[in-house]
Amino acid sequence: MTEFVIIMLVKMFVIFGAVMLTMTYITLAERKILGYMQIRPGPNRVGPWGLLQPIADGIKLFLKEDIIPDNASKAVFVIAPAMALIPAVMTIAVVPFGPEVSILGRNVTLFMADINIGILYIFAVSSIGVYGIVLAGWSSESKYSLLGGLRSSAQMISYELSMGFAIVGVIMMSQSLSMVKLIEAQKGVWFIIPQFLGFAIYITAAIAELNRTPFDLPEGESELVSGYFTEYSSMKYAMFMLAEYINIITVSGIVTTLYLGGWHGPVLPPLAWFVIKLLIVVFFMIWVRATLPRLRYDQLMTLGWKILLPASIVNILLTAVFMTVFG
Amino acid sequence: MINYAWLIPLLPTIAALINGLFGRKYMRRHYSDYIATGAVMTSFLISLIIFFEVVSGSKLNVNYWDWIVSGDLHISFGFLIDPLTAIMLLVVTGISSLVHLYSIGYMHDDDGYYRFFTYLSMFTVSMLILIMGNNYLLMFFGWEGVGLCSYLLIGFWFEKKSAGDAAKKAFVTNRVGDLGFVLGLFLLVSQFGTLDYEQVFQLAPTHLTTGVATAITLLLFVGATAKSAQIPLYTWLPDAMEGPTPVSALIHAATMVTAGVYMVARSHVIYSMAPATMELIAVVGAITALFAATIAIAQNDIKRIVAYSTVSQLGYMFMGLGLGAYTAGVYHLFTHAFFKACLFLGCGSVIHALSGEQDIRRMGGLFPHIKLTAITFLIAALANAGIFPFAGFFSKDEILWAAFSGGHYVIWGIGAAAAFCSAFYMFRLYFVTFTGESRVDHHVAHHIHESPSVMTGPLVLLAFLAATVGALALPPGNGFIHHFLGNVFGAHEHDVKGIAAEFFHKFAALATGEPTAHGHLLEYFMMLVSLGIALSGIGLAYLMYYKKIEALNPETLSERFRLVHQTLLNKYWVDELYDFLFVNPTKKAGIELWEFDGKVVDGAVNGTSWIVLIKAEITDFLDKYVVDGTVNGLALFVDIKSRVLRRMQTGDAQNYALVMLLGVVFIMGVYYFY
Amino acid sequence: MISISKNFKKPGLKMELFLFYIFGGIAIIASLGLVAGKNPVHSALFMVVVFFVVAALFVLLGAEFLAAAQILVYAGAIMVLFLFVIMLLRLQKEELRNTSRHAFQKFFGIALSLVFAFQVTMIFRGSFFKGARGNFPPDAVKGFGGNTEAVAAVLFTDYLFPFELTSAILLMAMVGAVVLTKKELK
Amino acid sequence: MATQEHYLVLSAILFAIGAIGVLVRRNAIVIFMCIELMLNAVNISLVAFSKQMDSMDGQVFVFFIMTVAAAEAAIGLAIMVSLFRNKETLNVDEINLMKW
Repeated sequence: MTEFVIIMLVKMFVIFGAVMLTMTYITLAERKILGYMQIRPGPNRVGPWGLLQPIADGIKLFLKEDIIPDNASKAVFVIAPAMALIPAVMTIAVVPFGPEVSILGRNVTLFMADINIGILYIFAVSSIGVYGIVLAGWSSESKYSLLGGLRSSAQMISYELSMGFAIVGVIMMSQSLSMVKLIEAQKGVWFIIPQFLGFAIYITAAIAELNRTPFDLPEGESELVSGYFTEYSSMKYAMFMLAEYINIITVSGIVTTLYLGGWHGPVLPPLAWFVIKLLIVVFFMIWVRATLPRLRYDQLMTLGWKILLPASIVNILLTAVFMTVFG
Repeated sequence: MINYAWLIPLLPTIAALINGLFGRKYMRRHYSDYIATGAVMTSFLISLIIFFEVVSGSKLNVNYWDWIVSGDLHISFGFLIDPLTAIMLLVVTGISSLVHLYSIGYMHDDDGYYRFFTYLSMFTVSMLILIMGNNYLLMFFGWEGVGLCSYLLIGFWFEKKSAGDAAKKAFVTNRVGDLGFVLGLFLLVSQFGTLDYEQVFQLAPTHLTTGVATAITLLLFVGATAKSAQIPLYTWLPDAMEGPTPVSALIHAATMVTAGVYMVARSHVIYSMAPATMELIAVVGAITALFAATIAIAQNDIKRIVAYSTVSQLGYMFMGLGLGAYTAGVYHLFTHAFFKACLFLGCGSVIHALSGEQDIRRMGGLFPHIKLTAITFLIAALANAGIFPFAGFFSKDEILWAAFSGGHYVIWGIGAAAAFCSAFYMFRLYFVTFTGESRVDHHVAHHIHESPSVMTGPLVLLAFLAATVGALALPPGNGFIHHFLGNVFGAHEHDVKGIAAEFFHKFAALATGEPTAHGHLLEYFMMLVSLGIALSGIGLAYLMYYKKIEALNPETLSERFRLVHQTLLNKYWVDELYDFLFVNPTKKAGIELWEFDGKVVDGAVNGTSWIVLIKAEITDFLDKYVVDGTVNGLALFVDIKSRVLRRMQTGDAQNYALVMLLGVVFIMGVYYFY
Repeated sequence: MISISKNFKKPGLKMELFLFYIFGGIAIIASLGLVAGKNPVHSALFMVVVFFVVAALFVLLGAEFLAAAQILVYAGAIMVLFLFVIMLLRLQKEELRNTSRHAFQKFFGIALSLVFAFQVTMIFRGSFFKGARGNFPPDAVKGFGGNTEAVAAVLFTDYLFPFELTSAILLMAMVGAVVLTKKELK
Repeated sequence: MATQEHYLVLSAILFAIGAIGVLVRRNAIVIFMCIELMLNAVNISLVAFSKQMDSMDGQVFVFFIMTVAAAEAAIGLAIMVSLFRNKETLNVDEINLMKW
């Protein structure tokens, strides 16, 4: 019992620490990659190649004045960033970074928990993420924030549907809701091949859920300033940023698990494979941000309801048909 | 392929749906014929393949779904394909394809083009269901379907009053027959609890008494007399010639009218158990054959002659069935379908050539103008007359032989007389129409033209078949057709053959003094006899209408035998008789009822109303002061009370919810303490 | 928390009771907050807390699937919808006009509800419900592969028709909502 | 160990609190939320019964209740939106049309 608790605590710290570190450097990576894609150097003043930039940013945000608007609904205003961050972190608990390995003579699983309804858990938790944004938007008592919050909640509700339906195909093929079983089911062929449509839908919807370009209307600078976190500053602002980048990692981890075969791969150890795949997905998202322009709001809704949702239903039907015919 | 039999009715159904739903608005004029004809022809090809499969021994009896389930009665939608159905399939889809094809030319300029093809396809579907169904209710379904479609098609030119009347006549007459058919079906259900052919026929020998079998068969036969135009319900068929000619060829020669024959043949198991009915069928058939043939002699409308000829030939078929010679009857149906369709289509071609003229007195000398039509017509006429080696000869002869060998000399005699008449009227028609000098109206005369090849093609094909399908019955009594249909009728026909054989032995022993002599000898002899009869009929017609021998001048003959001629010309006044017996009494009864209604009933009603009026005055008084007083008093009470109680209606939903909760608490309290 | 991997021991029985009191207490406090809160948004937030706690109780009762569904449906969808509408309509604190009817309503509402709760408690006390056991003792559920599979086994067999009906209900609700909120097109 | 009764009593309490809300509050949306609370209370007791009886039926019922609640929320909120458009308020005192 004690041993178990210790192992869990260690794992918790290791994974949390690793995720935080990765996240900070993803911010740097994003700025660098965007820079190179736009033919400019990106941050390069703090440390060699700007490597210390994220730390400098952190310090800056930490030391800034924390402003709470007068009219704001204070309690909610304070809770909101936390409510954005918590689900993001919670989801990591079920992301399987690697199979069971032996460390110091003990068998340790490289994930926090293999819940037998892992996918449902992810859904449940990620559906809460919207609260932080909605509440932030509402409690700021600012029209930009409110509009941003409204837009964001509408957008997230819309895209959650197609995201959920897209995964149904994977669930059907793996016959399980557990993340580990899901990865085991991909031993032969990664689901990205039979479930390509589902993959495309999932990653599109996931980017929309993350409010990233080209779906970053809730924080569309040219119209809504910063959207729902216009009024936020200092660490509260930082928490939104944290939430966003942790979410990127989480989503990448889930994509890796659901579609890219998780830790499967030749030669390299499983953990390495998982991290490589995860980073590739992260790179893909940054790449998308550098490439695609922002959608108009009606286009966003059209894409969500009239294209992705029907497509995901078609995906389910096709999967069912293929499984009946070939399975 | 036989497992895909459901395609056969499905394709025309689809065609009918497409044409019916979209034909008018959405399709270019001549798409409807491609669709309909294509569908039916495909069905024909499938039927042909299935026919050969059936020849090689396949059989299909399959239930697709439960159609009607009511208590213990289960009726499925299913198809049965055996040799009888297979041969009917060939006839129906084959003739239907040719008629579709022919109609492309014949109906070319008609406004209801798409409508016509819709009806034709619908008819084909109904007929296919009639013959393919594996139970009586499906047969009845098809039976009613063809009835409806024939009504629609006879009345196709409904703007013409005579066409509408003819359609109604056909419809009403058929309803009379349907009543019998339905009653027969009820009787079947009550006896067997099922309408499935296989079960019925399996149970029949053990479960039916002769009396019930007779009742069932008679009731079913009533249906057949109407559908197949037998005495006494034949009068609708000649009138039905108001419809377009292809319709006559399809419905009134080849398919629908043979439904009755098919029905009797299909039910032969039950019929064989009811000798009285069989006797009646044979007699009715024979009388119809002669009766219609004599009428045909005196008619002048080209289509009516052929129509009466049809009635007569149908009489032959029933004669055959009634004698137990099912194979012969069905075989005659088969051959008749070809030559009669050919005749009708030929008539259509003639009418087409003469821009709508139908009276043979205004024809004549048409041979040079429309050679192809004339030749095909001649071949079909020879077949109808029963001349060797054309198809009609074999089938008709087989029926006559069945009558003769069965010892039914009177029936044979009637049949032979009818055969003579057939030959005579056919060739009267031929000679008057195609030979001699032209009596054609001069407006029409200069644009007499042969029909387009889309019309003559079917004619040629049908004429060819009319000339050759007789070969199926060679050698007599032992040909392909006998073996083929023998699979179906086998056991039941044996009885008849047994009698025939017995009779023959006696006869042969008498005639030759040699008891072992073979039956065929006599049969060949009888063939010669009937051939002679037919030839003499042709000869008479030849002398009267081609050579125009003075002694046999039709005019003077009709003058001399005025009564006979008038009788025949007026079709024995049967229509008038029916008018007198049924139609007029009904009308008269209607008028009398109306008068009765006016005087007695209305008087009673008015008297009653007067009484009511007085009573009402009294009631009014009571009402005003006693009843109203009470009511108003009550209302006042309620009004006062409600002024108090309406305070409870706050309009506040929460208040209501509170009361609801109060109720819940109360009930739970009661529940808990007791 | 949710049937964690194999080397995790089943929480002790005491532990469950402890957790029950914690969650139950939070549920009662949050629902009181929901009823008493003056600001609809605060009420909504308390509602969310209640939903979470109820989900936790479901887990304690071994209904993991329902716990996930509870969060997914109630917290993730329904309450977001509520918040969305509250924000959309800019609802603020409700103005209270203390009329006599309100006082009446308030007094009897609270009193009756408390009586009701008391009654239910009294009825539930003791071994009141001892019917026949069903087909899903814990072992059988484990045999199915877990709670989700067990629910599915019942839902897609015995309750298939109602299950299909719910899709119709949802569709109707969707259409109805669109029709109700759509502005008249001119 | 938390027994059946614990859950049932909790359920009763939550239900009563929800009922109080329905009866006392004036804001239609809050009333609506209280109704959801009552549904949840019932759900708890259903799941508790389900466990007690070793049966899945209770959980299936809860599943259906959730579906219906979702439908109900969609319709109810739609009604409120259109109500608000017409009356500019969601105070039930001002929506008392159901009287004489």
